[in-house]
Amino acid sequence: QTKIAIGTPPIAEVEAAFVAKDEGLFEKNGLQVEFLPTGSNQTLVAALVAGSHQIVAVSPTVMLQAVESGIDLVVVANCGVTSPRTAKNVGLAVREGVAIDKPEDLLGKKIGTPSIGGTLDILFRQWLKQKKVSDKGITFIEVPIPNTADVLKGGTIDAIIAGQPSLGRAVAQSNGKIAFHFMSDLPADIPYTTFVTTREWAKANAATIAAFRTSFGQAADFIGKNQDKTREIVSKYTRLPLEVLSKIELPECKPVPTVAAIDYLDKAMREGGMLKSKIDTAGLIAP
Amino acid sequence: MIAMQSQSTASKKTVPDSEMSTLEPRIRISDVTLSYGALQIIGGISVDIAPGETISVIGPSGCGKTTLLRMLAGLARPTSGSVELDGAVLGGPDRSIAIVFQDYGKALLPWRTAAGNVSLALEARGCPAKERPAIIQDLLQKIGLGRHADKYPSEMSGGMQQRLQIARCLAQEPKVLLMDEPFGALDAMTRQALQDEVLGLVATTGATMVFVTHDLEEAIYLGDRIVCLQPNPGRIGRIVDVRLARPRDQLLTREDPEFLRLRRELYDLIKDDHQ
Amino acid sequence: MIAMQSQSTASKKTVPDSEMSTLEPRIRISDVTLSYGALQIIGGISVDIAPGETISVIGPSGCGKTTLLRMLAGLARPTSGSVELDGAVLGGPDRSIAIVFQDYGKALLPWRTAAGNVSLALEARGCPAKERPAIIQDLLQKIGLGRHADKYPSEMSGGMQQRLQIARCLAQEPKVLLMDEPFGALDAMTRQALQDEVLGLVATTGATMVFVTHDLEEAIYLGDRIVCLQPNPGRIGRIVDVRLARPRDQLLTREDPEFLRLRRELYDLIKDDHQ
Amino acid sequence: MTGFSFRKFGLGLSGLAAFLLIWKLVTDAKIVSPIFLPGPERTFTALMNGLAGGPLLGQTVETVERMLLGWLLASLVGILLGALIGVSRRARTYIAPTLELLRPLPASAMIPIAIAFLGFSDQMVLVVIAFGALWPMLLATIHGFAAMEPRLYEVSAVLGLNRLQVIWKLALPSAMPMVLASLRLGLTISLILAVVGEMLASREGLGQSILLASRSFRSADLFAGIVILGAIGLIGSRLLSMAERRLLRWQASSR
Amino acid sequence: MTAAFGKSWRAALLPLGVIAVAQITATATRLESDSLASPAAIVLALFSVIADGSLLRATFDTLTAAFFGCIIGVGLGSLIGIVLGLFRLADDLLDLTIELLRPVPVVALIPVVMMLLGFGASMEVVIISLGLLWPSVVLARAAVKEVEPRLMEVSAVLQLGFSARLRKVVLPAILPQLFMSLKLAAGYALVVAVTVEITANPFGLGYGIMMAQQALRPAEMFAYLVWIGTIGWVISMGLNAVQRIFFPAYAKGERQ
Ligand SMILES: Nc1ncnc2c1ncn2[C@@H]1O[C@H](COP(=O)(O)OP(=O)(O)OP(=O)(O)O)[C@@H](O)[C@H]1O
Ligand SMILES: Nc1ncnc2c1ncn2[C@@H]1O[C@H](COP(=O)(O)OP(=O)(O)OP(=O)(O)O)[C@@H](O)[C@H]1O
Ligand SMILES: [Mg+2]
Ligand SMILES: [Mg+2]
Repeated sequence: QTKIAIGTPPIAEVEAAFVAKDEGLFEKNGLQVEFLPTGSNQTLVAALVAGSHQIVAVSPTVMLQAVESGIDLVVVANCGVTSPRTAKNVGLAVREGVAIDKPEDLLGKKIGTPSIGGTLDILFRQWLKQKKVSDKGITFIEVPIPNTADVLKGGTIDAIIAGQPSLGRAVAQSNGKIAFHFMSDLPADIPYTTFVTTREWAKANAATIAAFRTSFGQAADFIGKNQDKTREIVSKYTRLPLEVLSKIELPECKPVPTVAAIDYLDKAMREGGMLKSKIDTAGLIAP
Repeated sequence: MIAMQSQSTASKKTVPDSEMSTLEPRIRISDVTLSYGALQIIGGISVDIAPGETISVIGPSGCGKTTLLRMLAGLARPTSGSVELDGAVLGGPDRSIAIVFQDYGKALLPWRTAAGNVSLALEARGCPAKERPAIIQDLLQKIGLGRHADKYPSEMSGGMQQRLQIARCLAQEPKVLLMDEPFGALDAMTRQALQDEVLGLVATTGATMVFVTHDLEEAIYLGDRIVCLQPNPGRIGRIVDVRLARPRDQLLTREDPEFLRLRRELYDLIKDDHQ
Repeated sequence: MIAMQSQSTASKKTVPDSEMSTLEPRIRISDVTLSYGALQIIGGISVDIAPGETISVIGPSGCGKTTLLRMLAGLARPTSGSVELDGAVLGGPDRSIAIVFQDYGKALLPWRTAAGNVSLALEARGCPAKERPAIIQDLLQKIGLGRHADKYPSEMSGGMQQRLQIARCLAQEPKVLLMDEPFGALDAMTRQALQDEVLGLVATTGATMVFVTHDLEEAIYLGDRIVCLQPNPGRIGRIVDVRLARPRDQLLTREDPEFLRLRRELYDLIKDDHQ
Repeated sequence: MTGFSFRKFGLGLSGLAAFLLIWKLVTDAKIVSPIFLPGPERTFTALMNGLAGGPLLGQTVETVERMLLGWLLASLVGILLGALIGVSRRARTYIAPTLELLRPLPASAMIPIAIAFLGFSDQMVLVVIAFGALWPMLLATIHGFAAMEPRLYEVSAVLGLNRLQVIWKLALPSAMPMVLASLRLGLTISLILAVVGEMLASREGLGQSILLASRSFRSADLFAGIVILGAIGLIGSRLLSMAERRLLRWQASSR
Repeated sequence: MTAAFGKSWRAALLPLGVIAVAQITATATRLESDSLASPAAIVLALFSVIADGSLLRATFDTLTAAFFGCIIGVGLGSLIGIVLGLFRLADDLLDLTIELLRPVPVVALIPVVMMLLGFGASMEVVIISLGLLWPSVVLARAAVKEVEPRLMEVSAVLQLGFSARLRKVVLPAILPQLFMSLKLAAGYALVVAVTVEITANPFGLGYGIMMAQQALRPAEMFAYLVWIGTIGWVISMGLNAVQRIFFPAYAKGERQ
């Protein structure tokens, strides 16, 4: 049995890790996993470098920035990815009294985003680009997820990018509507979060990584077959109420990382000025 | 615990003897005691003080002079008995009663200059800002600090601080002036000058004064009566009448045979107490 | 700015006149001045003080007595000139120099009892813990606080606090004892008792003493010489030799014609200064 | 009274130089990965870039403004409440316990609540700053009142000063050294909370710049921001010292 | 005892009033929010987290970290402050650097400390003590400079060594202020601990808040907040009691 510590944010997008842990899949593959859901992406990377964790789940955009600044990270596995099935989970909520019907209407508006530079944020900007709307003309304001509904209702912003269940609540409380399900227009299989480790550790622990991937593969199968059970597990680890979870689609789980997805984000961030120097995206996936 | 109620009257020129006994006392101290826990500090003191009278208080160190004065100022509550001011029981401090504290260093506001410290009393009684500078300068002049109005207490000598405190009390324009060894830190000449200054002020304003001192000559020179306290617990040993004419004079009064007789009497008294 | 170097010698019995001039002075004050900013407080003072000698310092309030004493204690640095102790320039405070501060209330540790305050000096000179209680009790007894060892300063009268500070200084076993109006808050009897106590201690330990007072009789009774300061800026007006036999006696010495003559002389001196 | 001494200035600079040297030695020894802890040179370069063409200057102005407003609010409320509690027994029984209950609430955790009530507004950040920076001033004022020389309370009683006069003329000046020290603390806390507030409520300013730098692992930029924070704090504290020297003149002369 | 009890209802008046108003508003507006909750819901949530044991564990973790952080931070800070207050040279030398370092938000240093120590109690303790260090320095330095100059002169005349001067004169004289500093620090330690836990460290009360927030359980988040307030209050009451027991002289002087 190999002991490893994993850090993740407490969100449904890392469901595979929860399931693998809860269903004993890690044990079955010879891994003894200590599991810590943790707040912010940055501290997770720091914990990884400090060695108190071996694998952490971060937003792929954060990973790319870390790599750019010289932290040698590699992707171990993915989990939640974009997919047409879950496209309705995410959208742009507009409050009552604000007229946003076409993408051009967004110009000059104040829009809330859960995390500037996060995956959702980058993807939304990609969508704007597809619609030929410059994101320079829009003011983005970061709004923590729990405040989504209150802030939209309060009127300091015009619209907000949100996922369920906040999305529904925001629409209901502000008597607004969902203007765009923009995810439908974006490519599938882009990971919301990705499990990474340091290259050094990956080299020394190829077997452990293999075992981890196997567990995730099994977990993805399990999720595909047992949505209700998965909801229970996710609820247990994230402490999101089961009633809330049962109203939404669980994220699509595709554990195998792809260079294509990384390239897509790399390009998007480069265009947005969030990345500057060259990154060897092909080498970013642990062998 | 001998409590002697003095029936004798002060021989002040302004108040003839005959009138005195009929007059309401300004301060009536009736069988006052004070204890800290089990320790009795003051044991049964009774004195009446007439308006305009000056009482000197003497007694050995630690006998309770300061404590008595604090009760007269309303700063300490008697354990039993009462202090009355103009017939009403004194419930607490009163602006018409001024007290010069023995520890002058602590009683001044260190962040105010000499002028500012005097000003405090004027502000307290609501004196208009425009009139203050003149009054302050006048008072400081009187106590010999005219040139030091802008000094902070930390920049003044002990005697200067002591005088400053006196000036503040005078600014209060009190009916009753309680002084706790106010000239203790002063040289003989300054002291004599201030004695006359205070006597003059008391005479013109008609204030009643209780004056604690350990200087026998000072006690005689200033007082109409002298209260001699005995220690453990503090109580009145004797009340001595001072039958010296007023206004008094530093040279003539001190050479008066009565003055010398009184000095001898008091000296013997406290020497006996001390043994 | 007259700086008078006294060539006269103290008439102390233990140190014959002839020897005095050859002896190294314990304290040499050479042309010392002190200014605060532009204000000159002390203007050129020079005095030599022999070992075992007692100097009384008198002068009007605010003339610089305390300031002079603070320089002798190493607590204030002269602006020019120097203070030497046993031939070495005094750079700062020294444990062999004890000072009794004028503002006694501030110089005591409020969180220590009387015994604890005396103990501080013993602790400072590394006296073993076992020996301390006896020494403390002895000292407190001497100054008349034997029964108040467990009182905190806030529970003591002004005179008691003053005496407590003296006890702490004595506990220091100093070579030089600087006293700033140490008996200012004491009644005549206690004062006389303590005068003799201090004189006895100085005689047995051979300590040198500089004693600031505003009581002329006290200055004469204690001193071998009396330094009379004049104000603005503080400087020596006169140095008066006290040719009175030792040991002195409260009754006999004070009746000595020389005592009375000195008193008259000093009185005239300060009266002239005051005018 | 010029308030400037070359000795002090020189000593201060040498202290700072020693600190920079230690910083450099630590980073050169690579005890902490340079990705998270940049050396002084890299920080300086980032600082210069940010100030010359970058947004640092504007952000600094924003943050300073926020800090000052919040600090003023906190000082006012803290000193007034402290004075109230210091003199009024009724305030002590009715209000003080509630304040004790509020004191340990982390200002950062209050931000989401403040957002719920006030939205993403500058007022919200101000309230959070005031809430967090209030306590030193409050405690110092209460303490200053309590520790005032008892003799002075007697003086005020004898002079018949009313309660307002006691506060204004005796207690506050006597508490002044403590209050001034706490004003300094309060200023620092205000600055820190302005930054945290900007981070959590995404207002324009140094906080956001630091947050974004830290998110994208641009540690040199992050430290450049921190250096500016230090400079702001230093300037604020120097100004306060000057005020202190004026206000505490009476004290300076006694030592 | 009964007197204290008799008074405590008055202390409770203000908070109770606020709670009542909050409950009424919540009921009237039929509050539904991901970030606010009604008092009744908060109480229920509080009971549930107490019942499942998570609250007590978290409390223990947070308090341990806050305690050690507080001891180290205040101890070290006060010591530095005293040295600076006593020695002009040290003060002049370090003043500039300290004033520059003081405003650095500890939150910004979390990643750096994380690099060294990873997640865990020691990281949190270090950050808490860093957070408390500067305030303690400032307060202790101010307190030392306020010590009655006459007492410093007494210790100079007695030529007390540094440690004797510290133990016998300076410390007793500044104890009331140090205690105030400790009171301030104890509250602040809790604040920093919770902040560290919210942003980074995966345990303790702050982590509970963070999880409750992320999990859209505002009632539970408020329950944690209320609990933190209560703990802080208890600590502060405890410190007051300690003050009354150990320094009755000060308490007496203070009550005048
Ligand atoms: N708070 C207190 N607790 C206990 N005893 C006290 C307290 N205050 C004063 N005493 C005691 O009361 C007695 C009288 O004190 P008081 O200050 O009145 O003396 P005094 O006559 O003014 O002496 P002095 O001439 O030395 O100033 C002293 O023995 C003193 O120890
Ligand atoms: N820190 C200071 N700044 C300015 N002036 C000062 C300072 N300290 C003392 N002085 C001035 O120095 C002069 C002498 O003061 P000092 O205390 O030595 O007088 P003194 O002779 O002891 O008087 P007293 O008998 O009243 O105690 C006074 O005029 C005082 O105002
Ligand atoms: Mg007295
Ligand atoms: Mg003096």
